[in-house]
Amino acid sequence: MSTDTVEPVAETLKMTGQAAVTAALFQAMEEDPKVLVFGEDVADREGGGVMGTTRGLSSRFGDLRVRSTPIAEQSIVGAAVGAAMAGYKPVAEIMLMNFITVAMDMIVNHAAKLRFMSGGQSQVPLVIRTLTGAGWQTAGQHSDHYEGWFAHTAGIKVVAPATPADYKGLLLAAIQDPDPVLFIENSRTLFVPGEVASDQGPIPLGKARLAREGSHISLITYSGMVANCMAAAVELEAAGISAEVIDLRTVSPWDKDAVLASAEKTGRAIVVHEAVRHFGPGGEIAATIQEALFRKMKAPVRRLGAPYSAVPFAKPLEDAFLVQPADIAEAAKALCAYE
Amino acid sequence: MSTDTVEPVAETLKMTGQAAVTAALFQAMEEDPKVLVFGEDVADREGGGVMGTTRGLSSRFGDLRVRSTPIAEQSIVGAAVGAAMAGYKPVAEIMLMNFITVAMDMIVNHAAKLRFMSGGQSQVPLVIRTLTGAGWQTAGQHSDHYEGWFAHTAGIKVVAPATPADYKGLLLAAIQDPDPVLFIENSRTLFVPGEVASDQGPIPLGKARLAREGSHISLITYSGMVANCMAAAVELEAAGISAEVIDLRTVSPWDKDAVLASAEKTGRAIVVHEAVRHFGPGGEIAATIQEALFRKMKAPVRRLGAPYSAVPFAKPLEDAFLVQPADIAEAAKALCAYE
Amino acid sequence: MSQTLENRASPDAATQLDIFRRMLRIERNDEFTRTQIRRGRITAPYYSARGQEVIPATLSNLMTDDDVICTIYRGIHDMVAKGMPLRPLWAEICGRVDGTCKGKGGPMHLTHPETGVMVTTGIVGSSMPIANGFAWASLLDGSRRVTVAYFGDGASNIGAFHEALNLASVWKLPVVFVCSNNGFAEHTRYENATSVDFIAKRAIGYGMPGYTVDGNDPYDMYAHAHAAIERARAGEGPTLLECKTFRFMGHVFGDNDSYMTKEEKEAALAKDPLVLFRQHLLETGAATEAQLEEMKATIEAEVQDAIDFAFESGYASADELRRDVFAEEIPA
Amino acid sequence: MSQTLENRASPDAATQLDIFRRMLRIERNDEFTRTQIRRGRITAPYYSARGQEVIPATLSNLMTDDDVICTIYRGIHDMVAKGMPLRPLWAEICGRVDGTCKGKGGPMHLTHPETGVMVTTGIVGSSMPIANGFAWASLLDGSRRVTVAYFGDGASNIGAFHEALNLASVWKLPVVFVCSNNGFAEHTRYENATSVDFIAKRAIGYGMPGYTVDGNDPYDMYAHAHAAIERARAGEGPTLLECKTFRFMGHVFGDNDSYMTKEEKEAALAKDPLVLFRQHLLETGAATEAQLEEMKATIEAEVQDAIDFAFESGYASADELRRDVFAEEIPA
Ligand SMILES: Cc1ncc(C[n+]2csc(CCOP(=O)(O)OP(=O)(O)O)c2C)c(N)n1
Ligand SMILES: Cc1ncc(C[n+]2csc(CCOP(=O)(O)OP(=O)(O)O)c2C)c(N)n1
Ligand SMILES: [Mg+2]
Ligand SMILES: [Mg+2]
Repeated sequence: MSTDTVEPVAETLKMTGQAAVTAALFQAMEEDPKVLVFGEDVADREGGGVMGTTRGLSSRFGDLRVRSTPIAEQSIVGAAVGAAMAGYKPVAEIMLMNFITVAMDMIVNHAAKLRFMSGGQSQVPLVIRTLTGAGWQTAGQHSDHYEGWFAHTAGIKVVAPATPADYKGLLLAAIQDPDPVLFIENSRTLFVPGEVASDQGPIPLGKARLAREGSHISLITYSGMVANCMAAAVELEAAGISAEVIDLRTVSPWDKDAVLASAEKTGRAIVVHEAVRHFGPGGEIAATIQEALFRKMKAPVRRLGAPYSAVPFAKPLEDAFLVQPADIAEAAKALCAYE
Repeated sequence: MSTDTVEPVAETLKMTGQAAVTAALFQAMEEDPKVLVFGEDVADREGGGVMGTTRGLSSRFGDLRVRSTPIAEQSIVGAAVGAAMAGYKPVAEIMLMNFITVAMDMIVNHAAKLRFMSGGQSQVPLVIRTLTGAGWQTAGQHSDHYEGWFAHTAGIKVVAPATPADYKGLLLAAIQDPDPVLFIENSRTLFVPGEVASDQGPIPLGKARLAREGSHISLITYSGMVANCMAAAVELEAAGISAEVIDLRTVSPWDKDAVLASAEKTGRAIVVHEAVRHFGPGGEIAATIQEALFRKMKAPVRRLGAPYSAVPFAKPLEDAFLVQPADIAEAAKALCAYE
Repeated sequence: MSQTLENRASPDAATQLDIFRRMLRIERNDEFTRTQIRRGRITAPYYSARGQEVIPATLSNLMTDDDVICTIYRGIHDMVAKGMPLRPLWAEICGRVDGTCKGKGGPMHLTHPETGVMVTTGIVGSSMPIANGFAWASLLDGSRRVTVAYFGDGASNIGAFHEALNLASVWKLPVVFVCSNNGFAEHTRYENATSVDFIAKRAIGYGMPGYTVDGNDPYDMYAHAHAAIERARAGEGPTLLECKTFRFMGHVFGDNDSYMTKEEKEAALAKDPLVLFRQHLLETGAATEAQLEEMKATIEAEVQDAIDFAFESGYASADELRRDVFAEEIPA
Repeated sequence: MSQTLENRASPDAATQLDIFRRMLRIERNDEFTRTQIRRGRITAPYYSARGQEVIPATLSNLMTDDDVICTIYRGIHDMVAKGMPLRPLWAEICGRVDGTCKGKGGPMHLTHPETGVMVTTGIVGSSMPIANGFAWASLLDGSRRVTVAYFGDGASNIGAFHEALNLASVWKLPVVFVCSNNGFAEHTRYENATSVDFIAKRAIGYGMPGYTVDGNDPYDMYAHAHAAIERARAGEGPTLLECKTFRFMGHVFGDNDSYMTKEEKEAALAKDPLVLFRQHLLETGAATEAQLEEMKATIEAEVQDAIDFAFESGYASADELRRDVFAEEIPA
């Protein structure tokens, strides 16, 4: 686990996660002519993406390397698989994570398996960028966190950054990676500004970030929930509880060493994610901690995630759906008071 | 948790899981004119299914209630969603679980969510029957156990029987259920004969089955791995270890009461499934046990599942991919010797 | 273009007035919605269908409450045309407990079975496979219920379109596939995403009738909608209607239109179907100015009442997250 | 039918002989495979393509090793035609470590980049979207490489077909979509699943040329394959070829054929393309009986050698489950 990468060395720039993604795409396309960017509306003719994240790329790198597509996610990922096997490094955008449901065959049966099924003859170094997260009142079909499905799928890595520096560094690493990577942008963090080193390079996949050091309890999290854990940590500090926050950055493969070291140090752990708790990715992490640190933990490992429901529309319901800092603080206090 | 339902009361018939599924479909269609059966090749004109599981239904109940479809899984599940909302009880067949990847949108964004998103105005009482499991050398795209994805999806139940009686009883219950149910048939158990009561009726969803009573360790499992756990239990008995085998029957919602009672009794637990271990459904169960029975367990909760890879083709590799009775026995012995 | 309709039904004066009233309700409702958004009283994304009123207004005139529609995120005009009462509609848009869906679905997922609004989906293309299921149910019921699946030009490029049209044709389902071809999918121009000059031509590949219709002309729409619905009711199978139209407000509220030319937008606005049809009604004497003004006032009052109702309604409690997931409530 | 080809290229004698040799290799290999299965030496499901030899034999004559194919579970004939060496092919079918894929993929997932066999998929329809990616890469490379996507008639009803053909047309990709229409999808007869009389008609909906071809006639196949491949090489875009044929052995080894009539099967068998083309070569003097017998003996020896090689090869160790998941080995 590295410590927070945004040390105020040399020059830093203030930018949003979105700007960091754009910067990473520019840099990757500049450095490697094999990098391609495509998806719905991504070219400048179409405004450089509905959110503008890919703005400028097609003007700079041409219409053949940066292409808008029809609305056809299966065809988008399929073309990425073929181009990747032919030696390119496609970065395909699936506008929102829920739309990935129409492209699952291409991701799961093909992108993730072709290296293995071909006995190593094929490689599929593609990146799928997608956006998700509750908070914008886009309701049941535009906000789901399905990273757990892909973490459970052998052959594809799952990356979910929380800070602008990580958006840039992890995307650069994902593009360089020789294997398929799902890169998840979160709606509540993507537009939050933060410091990014002007020369921010790739940040290794599979390494967690120590977002905050603490001694009483470990909050293990990623993506949009890093902010909620950090807020909870502030609240806990006021109550005399020192919370450590581990930002996994990569959901799969996850940084077991960092998590276990932190949990062993504090003796208490909560895994926090936005995804539904029931059979969610937190299960793997909690189950691993208890197994590795049996009798070393001072309290059971807790998991916080969304309730077992679709994402609701009404703002108060959406707020209740999301794990809030107060929920985390409450759970942490209960664990610290355990027995 | 009920005890094993196949008590040798009254009359019992010897039949395979497949015959039990056929019998359940006949019975359900006979009892309720709203029940429909459809999918690729299911009608008698097409031989009543590639495996013959639906043979006879269209001749008996007519071509409008029992229909073969084009190869178009999205359209199959879509039609099931619409018909279910219009008051029918469609039982759609997706030939193999890997093909579900092309119908994920219909299942996840629609079938599972429409009741919720409509505020309870809609209901979607459909059943999706599908078959999967390694062992037939059908390799990477025909054998995956993805039940974990659906267990993690709010709004759909996941049923995975292991015995002929359960194939019949759980399918009858799934068809009667007012909500969507994914019904998973396993390639290694479907053709194994067993006793089924001649009047076998519905078996409640969400209730586990005590497949074998034991006192030293709990093996918590479902679907094809029940047989492997039973075989391990025999091996363990010879080593003086009394293993209890809990067949979950329903993966989601799972029978937490039964599992916790068993784990508390034995103080040791292994969760065993065919699905890949990494971020697999076992995480939820193991994490829950450690949380609920913290300091009551005599050893950490273990999870056994497939390694992090696609299903391989070659027989020796396929065997190594599957959790074998010897693997279970070995893990159980290690837990019983823990500390 | 692909096919030309032989027997063209024509709307009589009363029908014309009914179609216009539906159009006006859509347009007034849309205007009031955008005002509420501008005032910050609604925060969810809004996909205006301003300019596309004729399509659902005409189709809905030919449907009863029993007939079913499956529509999309840009679908409030379809619901208003179909007769969904405005109070629960507005309450839902505002996320309130008195909304059709208790505020759980919101504007992208309105449902109102009483008026046949069965599915509103936010996933491009997904209205069509589900519509087939309702249509199959009609065959099973022996009813003459017709199902309309609404979708956009962009949706005609996704797999669900293909699978649904093929199945509907093979099974001769009573469904009408209504493509509102507004020339754009989000920011992508029709021809940059679609490989055929007329979407209606794709019907050839499914052995079903397909027509390219002027979706802004109530006469052309009426003739084709009538033929398609009658065909479905008669058990003769599905039809694909490609209805050419234009989105006046772009993709989503706040759209900056950078991807289209000023000229094409102005040309479209100059042919506002609402203005043209109003003029036509007055010119042909089908309605008087006073009558139409009164109609407008009545509709505005109805919309305002719905808004007031919505904002007076409260929010559902968090317990609702445990309800309607399954028929049985999830334990706390 | 939809379209008629204008300029029909015709195979010369040498080309005819090359096509026949490819057909014979497919046929002999298939026969030997079925024998091995009958003897219990191969246990995996086998999807024979007996009867469909002409299609890949002709196309492969027109392709180089650089050209790419994406094929399906019923695809061994496509690989043999393309020139995949038989030793690693057989070793893979037998799951051995010397197989193209070390036994990890098996007969449904053979890959052999040296001969351009890039993807073999077991998922109906999925060869097509991936083929587009290879074709896009050709445009990016500035190469003249052509990609052929093989699929069946049943696959023409799934969403992937639609999305892939639309994208290929919009992007003018150098790809040939080759539909082997053998009249059945598993046990389902063409017309019970497909809403159009000729799949080639669907090309109209994608603004691309589409031809219905006699897939058992090397002349008709050659003319159309030539046109489609030349069109792709010239950067003019994709073509859809619907090649009418018949599966002599049913869907999968052991198929009981209950879903077809004895007459139709016998009629098809009576027109075995291998027999007919052999006769034609002899009648036209393109080859002599002795020449063809020698060809057969050579091929049989080659197949037998491959079988012997395969069964002498060992199995990969279980460690292979940790390799090729990612570029980097998964730690034990
Ligand atoms: C499967 C899927 N992909 C992408 C989107 C994002 N999206 C929402 S609307 C839209 C454009 C649809 O265009 P069209 O079908 O023409 O309908 P219109 O919005 O013009 O009415 C897109 C791409 C989505 N909702 N679903
Ligand atoms: C998505 C998907 N659905 C179902 C299947 C099962 N299946 C395998 S082959 C086949 C029939 C395909 O028919 P066709 O495309 O005509 O090819 P053929 O087998 O006749 O060569 C089916 C339904 C599958 N492999 N993938
Ligand atoms: Mg549009
Ligand atoms: Mg076929």
